[in-house]
Amino acid sequence: MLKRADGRKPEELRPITIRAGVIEQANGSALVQMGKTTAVAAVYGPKSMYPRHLRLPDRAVLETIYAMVPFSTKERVRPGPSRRSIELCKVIRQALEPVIFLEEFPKAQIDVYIDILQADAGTRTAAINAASVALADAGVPMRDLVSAVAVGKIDGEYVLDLTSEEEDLTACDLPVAVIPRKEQVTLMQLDGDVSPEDVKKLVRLALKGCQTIYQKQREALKRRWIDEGAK
Amino acid sequence: MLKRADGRKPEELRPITIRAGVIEQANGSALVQMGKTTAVAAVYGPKSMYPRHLRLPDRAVLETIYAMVPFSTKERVRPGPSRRSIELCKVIRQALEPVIFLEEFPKAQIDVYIDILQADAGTRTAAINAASVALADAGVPMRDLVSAVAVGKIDGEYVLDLTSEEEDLTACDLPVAVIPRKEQVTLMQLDGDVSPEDVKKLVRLALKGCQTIYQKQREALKRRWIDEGAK
Amino acid sequence: MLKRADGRKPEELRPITIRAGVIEQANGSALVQMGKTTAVAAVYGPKSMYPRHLRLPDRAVLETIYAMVPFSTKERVRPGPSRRSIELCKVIRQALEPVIFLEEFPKAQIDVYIDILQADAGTRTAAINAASVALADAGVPMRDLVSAVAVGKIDGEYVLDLTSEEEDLTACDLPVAVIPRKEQVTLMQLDGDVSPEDVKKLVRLALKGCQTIYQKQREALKRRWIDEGAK
Amino acid sequence: MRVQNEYVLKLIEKGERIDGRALDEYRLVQVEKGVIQNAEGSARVKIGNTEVLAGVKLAVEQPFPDKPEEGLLIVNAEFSPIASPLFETGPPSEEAIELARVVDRGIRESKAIQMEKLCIEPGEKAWAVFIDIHIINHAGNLLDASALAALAALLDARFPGWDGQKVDYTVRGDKLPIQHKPIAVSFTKVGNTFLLDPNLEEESVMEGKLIITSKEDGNICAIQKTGPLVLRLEEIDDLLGKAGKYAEKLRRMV
Amino acid sequence: MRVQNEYVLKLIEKGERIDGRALDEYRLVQVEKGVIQNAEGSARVKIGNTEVLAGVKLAVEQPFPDKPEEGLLIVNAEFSPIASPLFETGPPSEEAIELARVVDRGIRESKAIQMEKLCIEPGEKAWAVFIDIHIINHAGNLLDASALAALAALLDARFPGWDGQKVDYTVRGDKLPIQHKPIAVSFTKVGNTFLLDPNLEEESVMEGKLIITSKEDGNICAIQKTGPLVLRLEEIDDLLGKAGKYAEKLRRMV
Amino acid sequence: MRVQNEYVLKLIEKGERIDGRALDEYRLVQVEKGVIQNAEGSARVKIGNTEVLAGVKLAVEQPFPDKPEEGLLIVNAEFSPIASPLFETGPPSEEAIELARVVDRGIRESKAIQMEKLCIEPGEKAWAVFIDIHIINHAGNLLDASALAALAALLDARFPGWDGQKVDYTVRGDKLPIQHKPIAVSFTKVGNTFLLDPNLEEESVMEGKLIITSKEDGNICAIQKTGPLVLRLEEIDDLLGKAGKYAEKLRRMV
Repeated sequence: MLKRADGRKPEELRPITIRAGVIEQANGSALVQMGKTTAVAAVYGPKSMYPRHLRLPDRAVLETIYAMVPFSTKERVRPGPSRRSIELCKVIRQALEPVIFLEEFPKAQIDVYIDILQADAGTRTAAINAASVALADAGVPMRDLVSAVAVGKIDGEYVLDLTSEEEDLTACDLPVAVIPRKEQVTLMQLDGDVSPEDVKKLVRLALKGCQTIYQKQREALKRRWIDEGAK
Repeated sequence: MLKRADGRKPEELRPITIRAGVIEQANGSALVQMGKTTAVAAVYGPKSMYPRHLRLPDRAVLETIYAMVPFSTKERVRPGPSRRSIELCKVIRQALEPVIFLEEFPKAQIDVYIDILQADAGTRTAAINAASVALADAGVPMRDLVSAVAVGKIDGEYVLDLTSEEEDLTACDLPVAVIPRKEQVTLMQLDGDVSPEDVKKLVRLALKGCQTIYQKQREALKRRWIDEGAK
Repeated sequence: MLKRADGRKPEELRPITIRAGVIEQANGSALVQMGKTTAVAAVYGPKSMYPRHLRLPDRAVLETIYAMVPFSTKERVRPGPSRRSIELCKVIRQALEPVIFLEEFPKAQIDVYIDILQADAGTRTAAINAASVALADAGVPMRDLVSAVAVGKIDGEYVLDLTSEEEDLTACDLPVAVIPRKEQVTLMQLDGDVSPEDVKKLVRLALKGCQTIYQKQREALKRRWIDEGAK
Repeated sequence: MRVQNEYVLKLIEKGERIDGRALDEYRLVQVEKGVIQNAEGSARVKIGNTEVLAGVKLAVEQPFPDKPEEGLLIVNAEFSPIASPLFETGPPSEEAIELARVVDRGIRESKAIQMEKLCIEPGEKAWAVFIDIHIINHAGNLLDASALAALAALLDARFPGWDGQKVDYTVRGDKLPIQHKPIAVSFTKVGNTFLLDPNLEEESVMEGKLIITSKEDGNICAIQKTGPLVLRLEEIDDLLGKAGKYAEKLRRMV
Repeated sequence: MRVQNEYVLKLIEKGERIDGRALDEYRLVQVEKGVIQNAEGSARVKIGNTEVLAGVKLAVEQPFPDKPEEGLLIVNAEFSPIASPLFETGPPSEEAIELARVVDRGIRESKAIQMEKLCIEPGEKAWAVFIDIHIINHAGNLLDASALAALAALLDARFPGWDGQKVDYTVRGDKLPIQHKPIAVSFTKVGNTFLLDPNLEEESVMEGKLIITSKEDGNICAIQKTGPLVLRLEEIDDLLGKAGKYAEKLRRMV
Repeated sequence: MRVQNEYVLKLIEKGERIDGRALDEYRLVQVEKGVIQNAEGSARVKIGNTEVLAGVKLAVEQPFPDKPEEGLLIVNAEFSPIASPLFETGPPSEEAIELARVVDRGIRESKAIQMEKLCIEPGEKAWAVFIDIHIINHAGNLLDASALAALAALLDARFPGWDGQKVDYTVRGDKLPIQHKPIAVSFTKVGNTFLLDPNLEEESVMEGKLIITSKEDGNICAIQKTGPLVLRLEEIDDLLGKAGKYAEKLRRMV
């Protein structure tokens, strides 16, 4: 069996911490730590959309902004959007859209902002996990949460939740987001060079990992509601 | 008599190809090849102008966007507007405006986009030739077409339709656009060092070249209408 | 007593020239020279504010744009806003706001543009002096003028109206703007390393300098009104 | 529009399409190489009325510090406003950036170009390969057309001259070291049906796409799910199984 | 809102505050260092519900031509839209730029960092110190929190490795040469009263602030008047006299 | 406005102008050199109430690869919002860019500057000449005033010091090698009439301009037709014949 640098088993997640309600000013928020990767998400809305001509008559517009804090990586990240972050905003948005009842808020907008405070691979999946809890924390009506994790293949073995060291070794990097209860995939990207059979197995491994993350997300929300109730 | 590198006589145009209706999505379009220079133009409109506060109460606004494709030149062109392309957008627009019945479309806008796919001198004049045919192809009401060509003076001789090799040799580069039937000039620029007499003769040479181009433009439109009629 | 390179006494201003009404197109304007520093200010407005959604229901919006002309300094300044100029626009605006009866012009805007034609330290204070005269020249109702000057401490002595040579020697650079009649401070910034006592004394020195500048500002406006009357 | 949309949807439910094609049938695909003389390599791809131009330009630049012995690959796409009333002037849209990055990943991850052969002087000088994708007419399925055009332009490309000081673009030297041919196939979901090569009407009613880029050996080198689509595991399995077959058909065109 | 504002104003007139604090009392101040592993130094500062993160990154760059024997200092602030409904995406606002520049001046003018010790090779190579300030939650008094976080992150920072060619960010070497601890205290004027550490409600009714940054020896290294505030000489004298005392309290936290 | 416009038009039809000038008469032209001390060369040009400042700055830069033995010329114009209610803040407008480029072409094509004398070390170092045009008051005919100011500033300019390493801007050395004096004259068409030096009222009713830049020997080095003007051949012939004469009058001013 593959020995991972951090001592994990191939199908083991990194230590994961999820907290809901971390930003008092936001309508909903969450902090997600997966190993050394830290994402914080804040939701503002639903609220009236401006400028008016961008409003949709039959649903809310979901806006997702993903950004890396300058000191989140070894080499300082220059502030401002990059081609990479523009693509990530799009795939993250499209990973979340399927679970939100956007049609309940015609002409409105819902803003989800996600900052990566520390990056050690898997920032888009941590972002999705945080955004999904923040949306629930904001009381936005949803079919289910979305849970996400990246998987890969190292030395012929399928491994869950890659670190950035492992990203240099893997035959592929496959981030996946799912709607856990329905087992539907809402984000799927792949970089690498692997067989279709590998991909099939990896997606299933990711789904398994997502189920664990899903439990952590729900526990975080439960803690938040109990805390709130206690106030 | 001057021997030109491509074997042309001084007063001879480069081989010219004009096709109307090359972009199915556009209201009108045209492709113009003059030697190795290739311009493609597309017209969208007349259509309602936005934002509203830019609308003119008594006429349509003509917008012309000239852009060089990154691989159109030997050194790759960086995408996005340059100071040169901003100036060209302006002179091209003002070369076309005099022939368009803009007053027939108050509050409207007409967009003319021109991409230079391959550049071997004379891109602004090829752009005007293409734009003018595209406007006619779109059914925009016009007084006449506009035809354009650049002229120069090499080894004391007046030469028509410069290549980029010839641009390095000429005493001046004089692009001219005309309304062929009225013999009126709508674009005239000059770089160089020549006598007023030279300029007078060169403008006449350009006008002569434009009359030939004008025939090619009309033939292209005729072919297009026949093709359409045949459908 | 400190010998200053230009022969001034420590508490002496540089030669100062103020002229009102220097830009015919503007509603009000002024040119201020303090030594080799030259600022020119123009006021446009009060006028209706656009875009409409930025209008304030109960007062006018004051806009101040400070810019250095490319050839104003030894090293050419690149055109366009810098972080420094963005900060200066803000502090200059907030130095002027307290004297303007903005509440007399609800929904309006007043634009104050200031160009530094030549820079030898003290550009923000020269800018304020020019802007204040330009506002008065435009007939904008004001409680009083605003007068400004920078002070410093060289070789233990307090000095008024620093040059850029002196900026390299001073223990601190303290630009101050005041409402002269009420002796109220509307701009105060400090760079340096000095005791609180130093600052107290320096502010008083600045105030004294401002009173002199105030007289020059009023004289300039008087000349302007007499000239106008004479027309 | 709405009536038209419902008609398109109903047809597809029955396994039919408005232009009479089978669900897994491409429109006429045409590939023409060497269409731009100033480019080191170029290709025009038409799929039905969709028309895309790709150009390859080479320049000498400093390698990235983390890959001192490799060349550089830069893929850029411009959705020129000539091509569609949907496109606007200005910096590349989210869609154009996503398209360029998916094409880039297919080429990069498949190791289509032998990047180490582009190195001139380790850490100092290497060939930078710029692939620019320019849309001429947008009649649906831009991604498949763009990826195909990019590959065809690479296969057409030849090195310019290099004398150790500057590039001589009048010289047309050796071919680029291309060792693989990644092909992208977009599976487009409309209702509960997946189809290939959607036209504009079909794209206007789709849920989204699963784009799968594969190599000659059937291996997969890039995947992108795009649009607010959801996918069941069996659907993914099914599409993964089919991608190679359709890719092979397109590969024969270049 | 207006009713709330008048209530806040009336309380302050009486020397009271809506959260029960004394006029010169800070909310709970918490400083935590070393919170970001990829930064060379970092700190989280909370003042009440206001939360700010500062990170220090080091890189090797060419010194400025006019200071060939010194390192470089670059302070940048981003008002992330996660932190407040008042913040927007896009380039730094006027407020964010002013905040960063006031923090910068406090550090630079106090000579907090021994800049000449950052020089590696005069005129050629020196350490550039990037301090990035990232707002997590905006509940008032961002400036004091940001300046404190920046100082704490500097005190936490250690040099990465440098082999003469490139930086090795896996190494954690010596501490940065920090010799002074500049602390910013914002005196906020509401009506005719000056108070410390305003919350959001108080900021919404304030005239403006006088920000005074001072060193351990009581010397003042930066001042900024912000907002359409006017100040009488006696008010300035009074605040100058008090700044050092309040700064000392905050200084003990880092 | 409209009534005013018709009045201006009718007068011009009769060969008269609202300010009493002849059609080919300039307003008072004033040229003052050496007005900005920090510039290597500078000039203020007033034509009536129109006021333009031009400044020349020199720096040492790498020559363009295609002209390794020549200096560099960069002409830039800013239509400062101080100068007119028509001007806005922000990047240079289409009009400002066109003006700068027409002025640039007049200087470049006439070989006014001996560019090869600006070379310091072929391919490595050469003087870059920055000409910045700054509008102070816009009362019509900006182009003629700007071109004149640019030329006057060039004639005023002197090299700063250069020790092989850096520029010393305190030194005022030799004059720039200026060998020609290109002068731009704008022929403005109002109705069927061409006039010189239009004021703002005349520009508001004009069809456009033909700008002709000529040298001392009468040769033409730049032409620009601007505005939705059309020109007949006889009109062009006529203006080409006259440009040199009017240019000569202006040339005597610098």
